[in-house]
Amino acid sequence: MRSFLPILTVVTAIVVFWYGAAVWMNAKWAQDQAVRAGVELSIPELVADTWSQERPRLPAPHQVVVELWNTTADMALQGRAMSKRSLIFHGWITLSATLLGFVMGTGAGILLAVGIVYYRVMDMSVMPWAIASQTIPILAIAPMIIVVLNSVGIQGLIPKAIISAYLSFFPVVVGMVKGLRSPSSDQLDLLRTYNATPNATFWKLRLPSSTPYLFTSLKIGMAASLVGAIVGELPTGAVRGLGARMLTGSYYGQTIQIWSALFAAAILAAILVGAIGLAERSILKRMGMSQ
Amino acid sequence: ADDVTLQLKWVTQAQFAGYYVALENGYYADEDLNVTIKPGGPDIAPVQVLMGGGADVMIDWMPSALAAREQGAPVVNIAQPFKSSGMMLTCRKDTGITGPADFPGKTLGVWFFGNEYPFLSWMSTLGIGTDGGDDGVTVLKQGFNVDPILQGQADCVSTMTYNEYWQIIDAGLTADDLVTFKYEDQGVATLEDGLYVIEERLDDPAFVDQMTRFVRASMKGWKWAEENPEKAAMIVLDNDETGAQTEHHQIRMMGEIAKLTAGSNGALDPADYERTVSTLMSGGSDPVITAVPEGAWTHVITDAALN
Amino acid sequence: MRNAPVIEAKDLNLTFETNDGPVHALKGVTLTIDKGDFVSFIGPSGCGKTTFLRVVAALEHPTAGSITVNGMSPDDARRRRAYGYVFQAAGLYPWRSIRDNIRLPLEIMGFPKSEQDTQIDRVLDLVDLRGFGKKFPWQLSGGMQQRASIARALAFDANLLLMDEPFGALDEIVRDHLNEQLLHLWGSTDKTIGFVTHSIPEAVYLSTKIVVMSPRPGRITDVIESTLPRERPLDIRDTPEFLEIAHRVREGLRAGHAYDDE
Amino acid sequence: MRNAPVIEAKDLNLTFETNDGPVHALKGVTLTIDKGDFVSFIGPSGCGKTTFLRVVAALEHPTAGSITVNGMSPDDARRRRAYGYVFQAAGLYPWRSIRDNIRLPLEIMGFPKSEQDTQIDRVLDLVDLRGFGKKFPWQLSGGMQQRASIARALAFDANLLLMDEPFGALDEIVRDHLNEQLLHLWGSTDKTIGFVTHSIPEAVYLSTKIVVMSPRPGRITDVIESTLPRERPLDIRDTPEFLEIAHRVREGLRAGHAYDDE
Amino acid sequence: MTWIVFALVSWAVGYWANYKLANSALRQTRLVKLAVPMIFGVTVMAVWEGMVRGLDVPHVILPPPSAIAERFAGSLPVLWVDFVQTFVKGALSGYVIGCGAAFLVAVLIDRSPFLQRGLLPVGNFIAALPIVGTAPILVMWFGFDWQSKAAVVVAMVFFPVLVNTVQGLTATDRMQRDLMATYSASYWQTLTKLRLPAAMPAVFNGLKIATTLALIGAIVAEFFGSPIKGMGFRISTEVGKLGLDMVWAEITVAALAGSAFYGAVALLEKGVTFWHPSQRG
Ligand SMILES: Nc1ncnc2c1ncn2[C@@H]1O[C@H](COP(=O)(O)OP(=O)(O)OP(=O)(O)O)[C@@H](O)[C@H]1O
Ligand SMILES: Nc1ncnc2c1ncn2[C@@H]1O[C@H](COP(=O)(O)OP(=O)(O)OP(=O)(O)O)[C@@H](O)[C@H]1O
Ligand SMILES: Cc1ncc(C[n+]2csc(CCO)c2C)c(N)n1
Ligand SMILES: [Mg+2]
Ligand SMILES: [Mg+2]
Repeated sequence: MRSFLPILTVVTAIVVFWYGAAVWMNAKWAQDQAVRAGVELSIPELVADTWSQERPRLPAPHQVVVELWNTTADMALQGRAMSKRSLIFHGWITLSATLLGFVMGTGAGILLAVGIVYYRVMDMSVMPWAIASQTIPILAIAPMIIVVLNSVGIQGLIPKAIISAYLSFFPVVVGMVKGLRSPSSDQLDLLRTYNATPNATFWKLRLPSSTPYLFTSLKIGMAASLVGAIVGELPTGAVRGLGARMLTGSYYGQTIQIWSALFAAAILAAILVGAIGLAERSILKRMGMSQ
Repeated sequence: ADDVTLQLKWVTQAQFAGYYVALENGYYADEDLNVTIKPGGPDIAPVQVLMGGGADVMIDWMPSALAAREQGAPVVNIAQPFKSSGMMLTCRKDTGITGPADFPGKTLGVWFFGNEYPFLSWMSTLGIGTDGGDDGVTVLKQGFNVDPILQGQADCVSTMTYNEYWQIIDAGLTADDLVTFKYEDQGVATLEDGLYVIEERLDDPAFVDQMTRFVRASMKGWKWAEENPEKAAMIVLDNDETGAQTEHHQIRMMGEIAKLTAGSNGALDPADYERTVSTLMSGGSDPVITAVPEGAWTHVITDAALN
Repeated sequence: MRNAPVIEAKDLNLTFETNDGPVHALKGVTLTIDKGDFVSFIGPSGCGKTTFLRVVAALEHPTAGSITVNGMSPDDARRRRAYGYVFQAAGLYPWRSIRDNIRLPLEIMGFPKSEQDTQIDRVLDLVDLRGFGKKFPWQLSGGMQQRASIARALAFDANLLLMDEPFGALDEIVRDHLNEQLLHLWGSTDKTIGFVTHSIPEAVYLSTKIVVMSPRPGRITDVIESTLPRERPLDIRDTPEFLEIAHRVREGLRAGHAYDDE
Repeated sequence: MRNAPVIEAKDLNLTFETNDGPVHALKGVTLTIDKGDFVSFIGPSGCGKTTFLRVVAALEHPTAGSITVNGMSPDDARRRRAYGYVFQAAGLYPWRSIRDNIRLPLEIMGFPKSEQDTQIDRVLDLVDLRGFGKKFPWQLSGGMQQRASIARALAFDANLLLMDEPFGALDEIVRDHLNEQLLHLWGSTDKTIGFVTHSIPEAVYLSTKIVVMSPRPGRITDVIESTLPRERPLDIRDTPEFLEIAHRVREGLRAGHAYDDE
Repeated sequence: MTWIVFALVSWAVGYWANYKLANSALRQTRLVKLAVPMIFGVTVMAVWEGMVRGLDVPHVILPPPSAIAERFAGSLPVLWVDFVQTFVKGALSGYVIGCGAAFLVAVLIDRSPFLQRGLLPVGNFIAALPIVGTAPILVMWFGFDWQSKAAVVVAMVFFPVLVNTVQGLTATDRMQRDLMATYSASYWQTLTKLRLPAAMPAVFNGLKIATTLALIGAIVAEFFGSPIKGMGFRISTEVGKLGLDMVWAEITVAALAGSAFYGAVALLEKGVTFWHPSQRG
């Protein structure tokens, strides 16, 4: 709560700056139009025009908010939350791929991290390639993934989820390797004096002490999953989902639509990451790890 | 019923009205077909989907289909509902462009992804280089919208008569502000939306039969769409899952599309094919196809379907 | 039973290979510890006290020489869970309550649940921590944490207790108090204890045998048998006998000390 | 010059507001420290020793009462760089070599480069670390690090030295050695020293004045003026006079000590 | 069939070799540390080659590594031009600007806890904006050439570096700060002598994350409009022509350049934060 005022200030500053930028960026078009129509624009007219264009270079904040409202809450009020024009519908499509991809990605990431920590061969051979894998532009191989999976009869949610998993596994691997290696040699020695099995060492020491790292990785992984799901939506024909909204918005120069889909995605990400944050707080508290 | 999957070249819009009409009006069902239409988009190479087994038949432009054929993807044209090309270059008048002679020194937006070939052969017939400089043109890989011309980043952009051109108009420029160069008029037109399948599948009589029925129903859909542009546009809208299309734009698009399908009964006109091939082979230093293709089209399906 | 050797080290050597060349942590260490002994190890930093304890616990392996624990190899002894080890830092797991920290070895060694609880209650009493079982480590002061870690090592009732500067971080008064408690425990159970400390009075007060070590390479320079009785009130520390032993230890220490680097 | 008060605290109170309610770290502390005094603070953990030193150093501010350092407010004194402070842990910056760690205060106070180097050489000698200047902190043992941190506090030659358990982490022999060195430094320079320790012998050996504190709330329970001469060989610790003072300190400590929480 | 057997055998041999190496006495040597990932990579290639050939996967779906290598070798001039356009002009300049700006902003807002508390959540929110959506907007704003690619990269790397730097600037402990207070050090002295050095491990964390983001950002942005060169341009046009071998050749360049970039920053990190426990091994 004590962050409320600062955030409000920053948001206000951004909004003010944004309105100004909208005037600056859209003025040329407004003036061109005026010249073509042979009229002279006064300053207030110019400002009003720049804040209400149909295809602005930069939509004014209220235009985005109105669009967001019209495509979410307003539709929900009319009982059309799941209509194709509703961002709730598209958000839900993206969300389902995100969640599935997140589960697959973090699952794979954790397994890989366990492998790296427990098997020296994996430690030495996999890490450089995991880094290299993240330098591959996902947008380039996403269509191939879709096509290849298609040829073995997998389509729909799964290919999107796989792309989203591809983006989310890496931060989880990095974080969890760090986490699983975080026990000090003292803590490990303690278990050796009990002659504990590797299994017991994992469950009673490595896993619990990696929990803070796990949550940090989960948060990054969740955000990455969302980006992955959106990218995955493009080559499936970009028919539904927030990614599709952005792309079709882009085909038709509907900047307001792009921006509202962008914000919807960011809000979704904030909610998902926030949910993990809540889980983190309560679990770490129960584990006695947050003061 | 037999399952048939059709891969489109672009997103759901009136450009593909015939197929959606055939689906909604039950023409496919009448032919005992269970048709799925997969929309395309800028990241989708229909040929890849076809080769990967994700579709039975695709809509593609002949330049990219022939290029794919040379790359080892044996696709065959089985029908050609589009008679004429809708591609053109649209320029702002205030750039001073009145004819192709004014292009040197200008910046032109071009679609790539297999759509650049007609443009490149046009430039090579004009003798204009495409590497920038004062006597060449600077080429931009244009995105999926018409922003570059609106924002003044390009002097000309590629447009389709049925779509992007109207987006420029909708954005506030008027026809008087613009100069257009239709590829048809420039003698470099290539065949657009045709139906293609994988060659070896045509050895299977059952598949040939399916395609025959498919083409027959599709052409019926096209004729209905030409006669009922507004209703056809509404059918397209109903099938648009993105919820991004507008009625006004789709009705207008349907009207323009009808001009392109007019004159085709679905069968490929070999003369159009020859013209396309020669345009592509003259593509300057880097021709799209290096050898005259063999067996890139067949009349087997249309002969059976249209009798 | 008395006087059967619990630890028997002969000519033990241990060299660590490091980037700067080999470090001789132990050199020719020969030592016998009998059942019921309370043996303190004292010596300047880096002389190999911890290393010796770790060799006994099979956490390190000697590069030469032989050592037996209860007549078997340290590894076998570890497998039989022959000893409890108290580290210099309390090293409690922060995500476990005090009870659950003490439960940890019992879980791993597969004690039945009901016995776990009786043992935990027993050792909590022993270290005066009854009522703090549900707390988490960071809710306790340093001294209390240290006592919990001792309780953890006592929970499974090993006959050999290895303690590496367990009271290093405590103030003198608390330290006195825990020293008394430890002596009491030792007196009432017949355990063998190996104890590392930096404090001369502590070593003299607690031990039946004081091992003085010197560094580079880590050697035993003196082994002092205490003449004090097993029963030791706190003020035994003011007796001349005590001061005499303390003096001998200090002399031994000073002899082995090099100031250039400690 | 002798006997001009360097620190004069009157009825000092300091209360920390915490989530669990207020903590009275200092209550009614009145104390005068004269120029050239060596004052030790001893008391159980949490009694406010560190807090008092921090108040002197203007790192905390009292909630009531008054305090002057060299006749001015602690903040002004800090601005005049009146004192050197040695923390309980060495707290060297790991990215700086030992030389550069010692150079840190000199850089900040704007000493010319050449003088920086002479000062560094001087204090490196003083703490026996000549030859280790180019090493990084983690390449040194704990004791050496602690000596480096003392050197850092001595480098700019402040007249008041505040030391918070500087030798807590060291073994007894090294500690003795550093105690001797510190006494020597103090004897030869006329510095005033405030010194926190947990060790009774250390306090008695070093100080002209021993302040015994007790916790909850942090009060001064006893101030013992040492009758020992300023010149103190190490074996002064075996004299009856020494033991007598030590005994008095121990009694004072025990009185203020509560076992339920230490 | 023989190709599939080849794939399986390669896999078995590669695994066996690595297993032996990783558990051998030589495992700490630099040579083995390099060899193990190499063998892993070669094994992956062999399995890929064998599977693609054995299962008759059409080249327009997945070309075998041999075809990619051939194409790579035959297209070096084009690959170089693309590399310069995308990596040097787009990614690198964006990386430098974005990281530099983030660092400066972090230092500037560091003085105001108020700004930090407000800016960080908002910054995290903005960082969650999916780049795919911002790329077309930035192309519209900054034009088709590398400037818009650099802008996308700036947008991508800014917040990770900002957040890490701000966090890093708080990474000092109380005693370290108190020490500065006892010297009555000024704000800038404390900043340059204590807080910035202490922040470096966290800053490099951000810088390393930013390397992979930078390359991806520059390539992806080219999908939304570009001059007729660049890695993203080539990838998207070649997909249209089904030149999959060229696509993979570009992906190889991306992976090589990205890994090298990452490696270079990691090396720099080693030099700057040599004192940090994680670097001391
Ligand atoms: N794992 C290791 N690798 C290399 N050298 C080591 C290792 N462990 C200990 N040493 C070195 O062996 C010597 C003995 O170390 P040890 O920890 O046994 O000393 P100690 O007597 O316990 O000292 P302290 O009183 O400081 O705890 C030291 O010089 C130390 O630096
Ligand atoms: N910043 C703070 N906020 C709240 N309470 C504090 C703070 N600093 C110290 N205290 C409390 O004030 C009391 C005195 O602390 P102080 O550190 O002065 O003790 P000390 O005598 O130095 O103890 P030790 O011997 O353990 O170092 C303690 O109860 C401590 O918990
Ligand atoms: C990446 C890409 N860019 C442009 C086109 C050209 N194009 C062909 S059909 C069509 C729809 C017209 O409304 C468009 C734009 C394409 N196929 N793919
Ligand atoms: Mg030790
Ligand atoms: Mg203290």
